[in-house]
Amino acid sequence: MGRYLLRRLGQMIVVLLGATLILFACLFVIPGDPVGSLAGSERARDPAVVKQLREHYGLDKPLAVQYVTYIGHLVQGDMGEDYTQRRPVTEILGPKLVNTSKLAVAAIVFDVLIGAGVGALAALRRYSIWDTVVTLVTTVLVGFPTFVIGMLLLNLFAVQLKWVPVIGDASDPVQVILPAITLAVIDAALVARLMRGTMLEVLRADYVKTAIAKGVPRRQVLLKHVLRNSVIPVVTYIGISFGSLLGGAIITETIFNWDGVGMAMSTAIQQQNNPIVVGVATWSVGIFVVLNLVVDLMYAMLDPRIRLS
Amino acid sequence: MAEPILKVDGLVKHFPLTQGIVFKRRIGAVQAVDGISFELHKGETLGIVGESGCGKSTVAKVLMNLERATAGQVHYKGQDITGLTGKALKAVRRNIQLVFQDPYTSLNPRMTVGDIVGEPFEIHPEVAPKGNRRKAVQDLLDVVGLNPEYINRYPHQFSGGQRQRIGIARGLALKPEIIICDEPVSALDVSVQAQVINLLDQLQSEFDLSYVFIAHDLSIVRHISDRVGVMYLGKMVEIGTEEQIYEHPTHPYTQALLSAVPVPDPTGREDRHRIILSGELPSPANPPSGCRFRTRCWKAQPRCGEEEPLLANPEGMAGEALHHSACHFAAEREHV
Amino acid sequence: SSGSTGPKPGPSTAAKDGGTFRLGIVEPTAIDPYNTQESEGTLVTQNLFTGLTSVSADGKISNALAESRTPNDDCSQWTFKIKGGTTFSNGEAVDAAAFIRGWTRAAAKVSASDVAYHLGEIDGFKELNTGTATTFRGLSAPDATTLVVKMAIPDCEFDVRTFHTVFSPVPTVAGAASNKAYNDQPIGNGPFKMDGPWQHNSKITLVRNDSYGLTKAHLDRVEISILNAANADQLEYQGFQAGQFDWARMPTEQLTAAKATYKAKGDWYEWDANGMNYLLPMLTSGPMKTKEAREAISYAIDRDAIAQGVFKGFRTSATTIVPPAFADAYQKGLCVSCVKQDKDKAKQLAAQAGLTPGTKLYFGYNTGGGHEAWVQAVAAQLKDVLGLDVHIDGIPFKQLLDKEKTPDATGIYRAAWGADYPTPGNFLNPLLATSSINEDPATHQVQGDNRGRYSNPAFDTLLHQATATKDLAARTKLYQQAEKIAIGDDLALIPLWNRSQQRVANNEKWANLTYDFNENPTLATASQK
Amino acid sequence: MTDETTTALPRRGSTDTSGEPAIRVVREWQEVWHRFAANRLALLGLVLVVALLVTAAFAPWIAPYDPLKQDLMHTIESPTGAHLFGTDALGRDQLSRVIYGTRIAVIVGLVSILLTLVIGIVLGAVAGYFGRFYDTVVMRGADIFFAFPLLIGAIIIITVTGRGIWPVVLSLAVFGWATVARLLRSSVLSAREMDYVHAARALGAGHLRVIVRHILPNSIAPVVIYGTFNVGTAVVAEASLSFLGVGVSPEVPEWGNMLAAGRGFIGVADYMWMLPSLAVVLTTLGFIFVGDGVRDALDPKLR
Amino acid sequence: MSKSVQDTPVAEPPLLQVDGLQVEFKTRDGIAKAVNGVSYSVDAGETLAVLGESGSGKSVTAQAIMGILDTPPGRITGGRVLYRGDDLLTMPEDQRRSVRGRKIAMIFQDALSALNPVFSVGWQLGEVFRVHEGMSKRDSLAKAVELMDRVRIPAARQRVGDYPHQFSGGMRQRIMIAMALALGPDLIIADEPTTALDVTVQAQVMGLLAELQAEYRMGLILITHDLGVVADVADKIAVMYAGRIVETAPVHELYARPAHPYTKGLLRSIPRLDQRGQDLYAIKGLPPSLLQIPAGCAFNPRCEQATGRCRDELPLLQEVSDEDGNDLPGRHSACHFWKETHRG
Ligand SMILES: Nc1ncnc2c1ncn2[C@@H]1O[C@H](COP(=O)(O)OP(=O)(O)OP(=O)(O)O)[C@@H](O)[C@H]1O
Ligand SMILES: Nc1ncnc2c1ncn2[C@@H]1O[C@H](COP(=O)(O)OP(=O)(O)OP(=O)(O)O)[C@@H](O)[C@H]1O
Ligand SMILES: [Mg+2]
Ligand SMILES: [Mg+2]
Repeated sequence: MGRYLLRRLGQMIVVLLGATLILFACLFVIPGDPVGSLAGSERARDPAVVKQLREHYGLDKPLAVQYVTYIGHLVQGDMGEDYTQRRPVTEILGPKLVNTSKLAVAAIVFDVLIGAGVGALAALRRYSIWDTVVTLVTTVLVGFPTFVIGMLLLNLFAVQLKWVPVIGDASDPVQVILPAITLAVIDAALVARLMRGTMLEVLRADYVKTAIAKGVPRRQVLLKHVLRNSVIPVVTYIGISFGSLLGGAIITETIFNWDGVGMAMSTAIQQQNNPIVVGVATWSVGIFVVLNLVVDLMYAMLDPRIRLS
Repeated sequence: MAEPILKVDGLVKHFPLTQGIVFKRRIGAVQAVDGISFELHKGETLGIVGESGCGKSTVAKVLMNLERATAGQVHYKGQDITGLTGKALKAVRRNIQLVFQDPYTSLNPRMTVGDIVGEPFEIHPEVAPKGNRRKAVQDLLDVVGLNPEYINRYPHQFSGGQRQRIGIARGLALKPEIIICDEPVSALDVSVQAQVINLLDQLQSEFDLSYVFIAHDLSIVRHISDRVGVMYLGKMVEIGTEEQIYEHPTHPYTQALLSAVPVPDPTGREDRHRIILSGELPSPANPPSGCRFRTRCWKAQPRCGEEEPLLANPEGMAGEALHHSACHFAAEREHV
Repeated sequence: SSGSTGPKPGPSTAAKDGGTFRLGIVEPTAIDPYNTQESEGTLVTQNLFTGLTSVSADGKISNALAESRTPNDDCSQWTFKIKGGTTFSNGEAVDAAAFIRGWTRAAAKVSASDVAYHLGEIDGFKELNTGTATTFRGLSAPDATTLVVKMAIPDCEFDVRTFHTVFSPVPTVAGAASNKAYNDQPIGNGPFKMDGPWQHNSKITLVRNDSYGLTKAHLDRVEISILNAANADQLEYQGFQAGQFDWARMPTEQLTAAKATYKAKGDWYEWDANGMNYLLPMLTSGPMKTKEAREAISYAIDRDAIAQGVFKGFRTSATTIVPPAFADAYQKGLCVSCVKQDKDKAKQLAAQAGLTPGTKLYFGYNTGGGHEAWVQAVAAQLKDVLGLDVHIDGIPFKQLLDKEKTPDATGIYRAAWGADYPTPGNFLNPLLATSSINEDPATHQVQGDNRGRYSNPAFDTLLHQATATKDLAARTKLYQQAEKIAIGDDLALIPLWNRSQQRVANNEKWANLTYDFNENPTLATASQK
Repeated sequence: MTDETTTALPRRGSTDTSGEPAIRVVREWQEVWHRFAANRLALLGLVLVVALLVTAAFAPWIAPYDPLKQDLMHTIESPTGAHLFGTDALGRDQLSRVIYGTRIAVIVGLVSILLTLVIGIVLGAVAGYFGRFYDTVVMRGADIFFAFPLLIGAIIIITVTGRGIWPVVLSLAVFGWATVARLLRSSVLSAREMDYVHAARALGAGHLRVIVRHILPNSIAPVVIYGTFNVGTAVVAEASLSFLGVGVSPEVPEWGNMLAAGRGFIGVADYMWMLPSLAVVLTTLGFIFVGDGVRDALDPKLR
Repeated sequence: MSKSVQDTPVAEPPLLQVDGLQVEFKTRDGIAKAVNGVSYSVDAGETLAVLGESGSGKSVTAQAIMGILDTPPGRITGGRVLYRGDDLLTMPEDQRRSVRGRKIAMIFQDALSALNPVFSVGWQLGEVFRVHEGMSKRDSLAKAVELMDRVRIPAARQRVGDYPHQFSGGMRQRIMIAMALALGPDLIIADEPTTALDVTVQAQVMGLLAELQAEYRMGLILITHDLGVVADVADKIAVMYAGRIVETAPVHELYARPAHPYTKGLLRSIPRLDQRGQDLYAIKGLPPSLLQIPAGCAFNPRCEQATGRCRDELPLLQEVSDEDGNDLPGRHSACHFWKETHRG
């Protein structure tokens, strides 16, 4: 097992290198000089300043050298300095990462609780009014883009009802609710449908009959026998939905003024603030790979038939 | 005697035994099959009987190359097939077929019976030309006693016995030279069972097929087999002709087995002489030293724990009944 | 709706001290004067620092810390008398040395300041900026309250520049511009001081500087929330509606509704600010090479229809490059083709210019600025009237600028300019002077702000004359003549609309509150009701 | 006696091709259609999808106005008889734009999902079935793509390629396949251990056959759900790209564009975003119902 | 160990009585009538063996009794299932649940799919105790080991944490048996409990069942194809064909003198150890399609004695009497010509 973990960690490094390399290559292809003009202003930068910044950031060197330098620094925990505020990337991204994690964790909790719960309900009451309602609501929700949902929620709860402030404070746990719901809605809807689908299959399995025949109460049959077997695809999905979470976070964070990495990433791309782009990507690959390692371990825990090797 | 069509040599299959949920540690191996050798000749049926869990299905799977052997070889017509892959393996599989033990999981739930039974023809199109396939499938269903009208049904719409027959039909489709039947009739009622057995017999005499016939039902095994092998805990403990095994068993386990056969006649059931085996059932992960049967054997001596009896002709026996038996104290029992 | 509405600052009613003023801005690049650049940063820096001069919302310059500002005859040297006895909030004296310190710090090479070029006319800037010197040769302080500035390029309106925050004095604790601790919590001499360091992307809090040397502020605190740039206006307005902010911009879509709600309450501000929106034609290659072509484009655009239909009356058509807010220099109707759409004239000029129907015209604009609607309207009009094959291309700002700079750029680009300080020269010079092309000899990329590569010696000469003219009226005249050449005759830039601004403010709570030259609320004068 | 028990054996090399077999063989697709058609919701979904396709094909004949025709005198007008869905900020007819929007929706929704599914299914099946090395390579590759959230990846791609429909489709596929692959892989992992898979292999079936006939049908359900569900989300993702300013060019009549343009009007002119949302919702609903129907129809146990 | 039917006091209702049970399945091709009025009963301590063609409805009947039919597509369209006189089919779910597992337990035909793949066998065995006796996890696990020992699973203590897929078919079956035995129920329905077992283990298991039966006066419904086992352990036998009971009889009598042609055919098909060389006897023809059960006697197309009457008239289960006209207790046959069959 230790060997398995070690191998996965080794692979994680490869993935990290791969992702950052791809990113570097992409950024290289984007036309324009990243420090050539001021961010967000019509004014040109003084050529002397540009030259100085290019040297400072090593942009005068070939891409390969830049990449190797970056990796070299990365190993030491240094992700470079950003182009606009000229502050260390780790310092800029650190608090944002914390904020986004809060959002993501809350969203995943919603995904699981609401998504799986509602999906299970639909499966148990197949073809009932519940099932129809769930199907309708989940599809309708998916039809609405995140930003519409977010803005409606914000409009209702912050502007109209004034239950929460418009400009939130990421350290207040109550204020994570709205953005988290916004972020979770689509995934929760998908989880609900996934759950419904697998659960319908599991419900017909013979071992469910065995449990009933044993006299296990219905609730327990569902909670133990059915759930455990239905939850495997859901776990998979939660693991992979991390990507869409981060993507959705861009929009959610924009709407709720949540100071997280999604927002930072999208602005950074627009501003060609490459150190931030690469920084976020590196973090997100890292987190993702770890997360999926956890998911794979959970698989093995949930389904003993799956052998990790 | 001619060259055997199938020759199994020192076959070993160990499954790693792991512990723990997340961090699985290998704590040993299930010695499912531990050094088995036998031969199968053309037109012959070799019955294999033995305790449940003794490795019969594993032998079948290894023979089919569905599980890789840990050690040992399987020669088909002189060719070692244990390491084959790709085309060569496909060619061999065309001639060796397996009827699975479990009729529930061995049928694809999303294929109709017609598709399941017809699949062999699709894989080996040379066996039945395209236009003939449907008919061939119907004939096969008919042969195994299934209503050909069921061709469009799905496996879950059948009873266990009916499913087992679907599996047999699939195994027969290619009319292979060797069919390995892993308990093909265990779920059938006797009448259907009789049909299937008759069918197997008939196919054999017609096409000179060879069978490896794994079953628990000793009467059926006797009926169909030319030779019978008795397995115990991953080992072959006795092998001989049907006559030799049933009439002159020399291994205590075989004797116990035969004594336990239920007789389909309720008269006098209260006073049957059964050898009831006592003692702890050993685990294949940690088999007893020496003779594996010694923990439950009434003849066991200290020697049995020290020296593993080899499968050979017992000393001091001769004549018609002489056959291989892996017991230090092999002897016929008076009672049977 | 040109001109401006909203409560005027007026003679202050007995102002009450106290209160916390709250508003939202986007994350500034810097709040330390050495690199403060955009309106948001300026809001903070200007309340933390007080320089030599100040400028009113309508562009009138007046003394702040300066008691007098005097050029010599050829404007090659300026002498500023500084008000004595004022201090930084840490007690350090604000003297001439403090100014020299601040200017030197900004101009030094290590700072790599984006705004240091404002100091570029001062003697010794080059050396300092390229690192060959460590002191600012052109600056001297004969005594504590006198600052003498020797110019490398004589400039008779240099004093106007000193309004820019880069000309702020700094205390000794500031150190070099790499002093990050100071950068995040500058110690200044303004009406407010920092309450704790800048919480990036989250918050900046100011408190009243009770040791302020000029008229003290009334507000106790100013809480500035930092908002996401992508939808800051939306957030500001929602925050305002929810009572969380006292001052806000709003998204264009909501203007009509907002005006209807807040104008009656007296909470509505609307004015034409010191900026201009225009189309930047690429003059050296492509379809926009000829003046006729540019005029054809200009005639083809129905500015009024767009102002009404798309902007719902919240923009006014422009006919100049120097905005109407510069009342003295403003020459309404200068761009004849801008006044009214004239399809026939447009077609005729297009024919002359060889701008035949089907000609491809690239039209670049930046995303994220809400420009999609009017850009499409303009494109549609160009298609309708001239039959041009307009390719509108929305790309990130940075890419847009980079595209404009390349030697093979053609077509038209959406552009805008805002004033740093109130002089027409602040428009004409950077945007149109030949020296502002500043082509990189290696890559032939434009390095200045004249990305259309307009170059007209007559125009350049007039600008030179203007900066060398001490008399304001005469100077203004020269600027007007220059603008007449560049816009009236050559149409080097195609004016679209004036920079109109709208704000809402909570005037139920605040008095003496209005907007300043940089479009920010006047925090220094505002007081509780 | 015993003769009666035996039936004619299929003879090897039998050449009897005469006559129709007595029993009709129901083709698999007929089967599936039969079951599909019995599902009312699925039919409703099909109607929606067909309506979408028809609208897309015949948009010029259905739309009352030119979707690009601006009328600056009548901008942001609420729905009226003349403009059933009102007009947008440039006075264009919203209804016509929604109708023309079906075209892009079909391309973005269907093509991107098809691409996603093709790439994802192939790689997922390979990873799950062959395991070991292939699994590692595919899954780590997937990880690389996962690591870029769709929107961010799309922004990067589009920044490189320029805006347009195909870059959007491409990015949706490039950053979507990994999800499908992983989803499929996990169900393949359990399906490949089933006895019927062993049985097929024992028959000599090649890997392709085992995967296509035995493993995929039994493991594809989650992918089908995901796929149909994501036709809608693809359209919505397009809208998000427009929101972030990297979608298709704003004059293109496209739902995402309309949503992005309409979002500022929340609370002011709600029809601006509600109508395109409705279009997205109906499309999503259509595909989901069809997907569910197909899934159920493919599963013989659920009728 | 065996008890004759007469021993049961008449006043007490039978342990389990199935009365005219009808089950049908909706299929695409129509309604499949899997069970068409099955009636049988078991008393405490008694073993009823249910024989019959594969697909004749034995398992479906059992599932209907346990209340674990797939509904839909299955549907119970008639009949009663009386447990000690109470109808299980109309009983409230809660009450019925307390009967399941505790009073009536079932051993499933297919052990692999009947065991939950994601829980260890120990957990699944222990669940019975946790659910019905409120036992702690630890205690229930100890009980599980005990049970596994009892059904002779080697190294039970080590394997209690293993998962179903790690066991051989026979071992799984024994685990199912252990699960059913767990609480010492009044009645066990064993659906082919020993098909996967070798004869020695089978003998042990059947011995175990018999032991428990004697100890707790447990009723047993044994569904099996193994006429040997039936001969060994059954008290009485019900033979099913096409969803109906075609014959019932005490064990000795059935083997000696079957009263239905199907039973007769079945008995003739039994291979015997002493029989070699010739083909086995098999009933000709195919089992009927449940969608179209032949009119009259369902067995008539395959029956050697069938006459026109058999095609027209459905034979009802009737009492069988001997040559002297004495009713044979517990003997019934659903053949118009039972007399000929029985006596001929
Ligand atoms: N995949 C596996 N992993 C671990 N152990 C296994 C595996 N498959 C089989 N075994 C073990 O190998 C031994 C032999 O199993 P096998 O299925 O061959 O028995 P069998 O003789 O066919 O028994 P039965 O008659 O019950 O079918 C058993 O102890 C079983 O637990
Ligand atoms: N879900 C279903 N849909 C349609 N028909 C079904 C279904 N389940 C069972 N049947 C049919 O009901 C009949 C009775 O099945 P059952 O499982 O009771 O047979 P059985 O007597 O137990 O046979 P075996 O001895 O082979 O197990 C069979 O013909 C089967 O095809
Ligand atoms: Mg087996
Ligand atoms: Mg059954």
